[in-house]
Amino acid sequence: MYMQILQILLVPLVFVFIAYYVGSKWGSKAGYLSFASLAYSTLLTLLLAWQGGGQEFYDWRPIGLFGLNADGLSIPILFTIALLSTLISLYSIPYMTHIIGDQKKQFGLYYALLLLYSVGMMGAVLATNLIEFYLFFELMLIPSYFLIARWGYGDRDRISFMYFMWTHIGALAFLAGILSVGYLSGTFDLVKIVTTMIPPNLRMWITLLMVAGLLVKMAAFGLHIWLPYAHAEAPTPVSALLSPAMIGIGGYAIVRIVMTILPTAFVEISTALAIWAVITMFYGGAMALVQDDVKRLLAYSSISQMGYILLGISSFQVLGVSGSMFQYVSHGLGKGILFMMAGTIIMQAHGLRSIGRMGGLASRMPITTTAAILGVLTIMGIPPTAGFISEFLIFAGSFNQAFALDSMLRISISALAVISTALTAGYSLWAVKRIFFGPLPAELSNVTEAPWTVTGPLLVLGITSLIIGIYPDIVERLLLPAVKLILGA
Amino acid sequence: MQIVIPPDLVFVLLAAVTLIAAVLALQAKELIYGAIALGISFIGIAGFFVFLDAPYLAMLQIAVYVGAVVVLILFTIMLVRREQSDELLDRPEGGQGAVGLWLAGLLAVAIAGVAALAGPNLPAAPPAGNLPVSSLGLVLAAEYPIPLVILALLISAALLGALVLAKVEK
Amino acid sequence: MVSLTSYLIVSAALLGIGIYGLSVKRNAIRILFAVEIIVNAANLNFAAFTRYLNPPLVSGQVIVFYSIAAAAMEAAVGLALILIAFRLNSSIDVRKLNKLKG
Amino acid sequence: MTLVTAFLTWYERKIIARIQLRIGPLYAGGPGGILQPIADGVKLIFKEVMIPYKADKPLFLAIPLALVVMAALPFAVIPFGQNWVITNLDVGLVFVFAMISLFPMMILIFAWASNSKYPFLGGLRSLFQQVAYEIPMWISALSIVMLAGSLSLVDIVNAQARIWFIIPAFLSFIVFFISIMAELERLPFDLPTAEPELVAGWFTESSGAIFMLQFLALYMKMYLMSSLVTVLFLGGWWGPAFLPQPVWFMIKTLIVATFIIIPRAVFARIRVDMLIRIGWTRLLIVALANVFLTVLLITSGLTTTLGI
Repeated sequence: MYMQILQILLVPLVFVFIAYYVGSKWGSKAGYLSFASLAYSTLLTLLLAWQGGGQEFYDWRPIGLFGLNADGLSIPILFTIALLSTLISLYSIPYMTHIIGDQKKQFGLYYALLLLYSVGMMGAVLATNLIEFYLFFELMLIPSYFLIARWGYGDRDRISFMYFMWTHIGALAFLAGILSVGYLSGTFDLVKIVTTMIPPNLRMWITLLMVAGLLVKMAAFGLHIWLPYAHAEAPTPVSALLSPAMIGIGGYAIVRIVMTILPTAFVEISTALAIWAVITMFYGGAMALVQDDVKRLLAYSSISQMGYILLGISSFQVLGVSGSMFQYVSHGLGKGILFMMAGTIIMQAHGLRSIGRMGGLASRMPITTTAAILGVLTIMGIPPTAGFISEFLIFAGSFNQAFALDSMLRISISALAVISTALTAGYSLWAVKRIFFGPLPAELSNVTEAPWTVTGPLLVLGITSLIIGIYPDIVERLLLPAVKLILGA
Repeated sequence: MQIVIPPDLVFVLLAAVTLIAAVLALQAKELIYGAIALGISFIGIAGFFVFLDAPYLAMLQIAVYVGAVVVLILFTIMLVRREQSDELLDRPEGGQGAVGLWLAGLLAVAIAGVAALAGPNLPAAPPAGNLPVSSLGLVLAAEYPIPLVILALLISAALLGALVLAKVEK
Repeated sequence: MVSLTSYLIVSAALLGIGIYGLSVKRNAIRILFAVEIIVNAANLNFAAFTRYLNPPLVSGQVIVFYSIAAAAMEAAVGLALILIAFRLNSSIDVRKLNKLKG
Repeated sequence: MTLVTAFLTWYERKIIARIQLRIGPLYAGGPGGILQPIADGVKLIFKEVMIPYKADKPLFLAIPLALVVMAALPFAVIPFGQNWVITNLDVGLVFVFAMISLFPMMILIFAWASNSKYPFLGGLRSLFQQVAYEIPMWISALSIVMLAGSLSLVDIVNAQARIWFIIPAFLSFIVFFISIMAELERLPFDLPTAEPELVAGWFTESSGAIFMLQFLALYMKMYLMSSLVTVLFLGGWWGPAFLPQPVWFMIKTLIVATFIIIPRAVFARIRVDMLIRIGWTRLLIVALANVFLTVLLITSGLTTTLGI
């Protein structure tokens, strides 16, 4: 197909303008347009996966080549983002009607930003050029800032500004790393950069700059301050893209960029990263346990899940790294379900967010409950959902590396990481119990099940998680060769 | 005249019996009928084992599941029979019924879907040749002796545990 | 001939029935039924796979053998627990087994 | 099969009458009382079937039939002669045991279904007893399987062409015999149907055709057990060639049946606790010891000299 990979980005980009125009005229109908364009991208991604990937390069004179690389590593990530944004544009139709009301003009703006945001994320995943990557990285930051600032909850101006500043400073650190790499090696094309071009005494500094920038995006412990606020106060469809899709791109970029061009320096900091990962896991899990706001709970849970991804990456080993990328997929599916579930409750129960005041909702919204249970199982890593495979791979990789290095420290880190899954199970199961079971409070007695535009996406995500969990080979077949290539194993 | 029964028909019948009995086991109003249906479902599984060239497993299935597990269950049911509100007890609470149905349905559909997807890659017919019964014993003794011992210990432990649990304090 | 897929589908259906029972029923004995059904679904899968994919080896049958033995113990211990719960609580409704709750 | 059963009831009456010097059964009905079982059958078929109040009707009617089927099925794998077997199953012995293990369940369900106190108590006793004695039975049969190296009944009999297994596995024979006495609920182990305590045990409430079916099933089971003993210990169809193989088999089975019947006239019933204790603490241990003995026998090479 002609310019197949470019179409994945270009079609939604064209629809940005169409959706803006249509939305201003006919309001929420623009959601179906956005859905259609993103669904087209999703189908193209599936087609790519079927073909086993591909690459396209376009001339981009002063900087190098504008390449789009859909290999085994990027296709699963790309698919997750595409699927999530497709479903979320459908989900936004009732949800944004609930927020916006009947001011038709705003729908156009909302969908234009949403499409732009998705294009930014997908582009960042496909990028082959450092500058190209940075541009897409910024492209996903700016629309999301406006989305939060415009339609968020609570103290949205302050929170969106905080979100913008934190991630932007991270991005700047990353930019500094990129520019030094480009200056030292004379090119920004990933394939052309070789470690030897960079002087040994600078390698560590560049690695630290880049990893720090990406860790802000991933909200590792200490750099996570923005995340609970941003995720909790963003409009829920945006949270459902922020949390499962966007922050994980930090992890993806570590594998794609840092590990590819600076492997030796990365190995040196990997033990520190592993410790950091475990701290993040415990911190996120413990904080999630005590939250009462359902969206804040999910936000802290995301922090903890990013710890898993970081742990897998820091194992620097085929199983662990591919497990991390798998975890991106399964976390995307699971957390996507859970954020959409939270949004459904907020929508159907008129803004109710406190878990303490919920209960017994299973009798009112059975489909949402089913999807939520599947989501929770995915997050906890219980077979037969996708989460089991990814967490298993991460831990297997981590332990393998620990035994290969014969390092007591690493073994204990891995063991601690396994223990921290108990926290995950604790907060997620407890939350499900408090939200969906037990007695139904009187003020919730007239809550009803959400329309199909909400339940449909939930079920699609749940089934995808189940299918990948039962038949992980469809993802692993793509991931393993690509990860092996990067690690040179 | 010899009547040749197509294996597919037998399979479909067995599957129908097994599945319907399994549903009945959970849905029958009287717990005793549920236990009997469970026994029938187990016998259906034993039929599948015969089909799969595992006659020893089939017999074991009948002897252990039907002959022991179902008997134990019946026995327990009879001991706790004072509770007559069986139907009331089994009416699902709130929306649990719907959630359970959705969950189970999704799971089954997903697995069956994957099985059907992978269908072309899976063999349509079993490879020729029989699996002799003695091969089970050989594999058991030659390759898995330690699990066998552990299993024996586990059984003893479970037996003692059950005894201690069920003992009436005097 | 019957294909492996049909066995897998039967087993998936059994698993679904079991999961349904597990998530819906409140009677402890019924829950035990559901567990047994799920175990049987797994056994069926093992036996089918070992027959279709790996004919000279019967490792799958060995696993089913262990599983059946374990199921007997599980039933014995489970029923003993149910009995003791009934004796202490005079109910086998799992909802009412909350005496440990502070 | 029905004929065999009828014959067995007649045979039992005769033996017991001889032993206890009872006048009635010795002289009643036709030549030697041979018509008595037929008269019994006709009477029972035409009698009204009484279904107790609030009994579980479908189960009450279905279980007796199922009992007969369960008792009849194992005969498919019992070899009456070299080629006199319906199917030579690879796992014949396990099949027989599996079918036997279904009995307590059926009896318990029937006892429950008749919704009456005595049958229920009888059914529970039957359950205890049969489950307790099943285990020594399986384990004592294990040594036979070890000696023959097969689970197929035909192979087991073939392995006894030169020497009957009762000689190398005498301990096993004793355990097995006591166990099947208990399994069959014959005296002195007939607690589930003890008349002075439980009226008629678990078939108190059955009448007419139902009773007949149960009776049929029980006697078929007795015949089954006798033939099982013959197959496992007494060399099955083997015997001097002047009689055809099935006849030898019948003769041996009848002798075993005689020994199963005689205790009814001789012994008193034992207590429940004694029964359970014998099963779990004595027989089980003896059976296990016997397994080790057999292992010794095989590893010492004694069995090869005996020609097994």
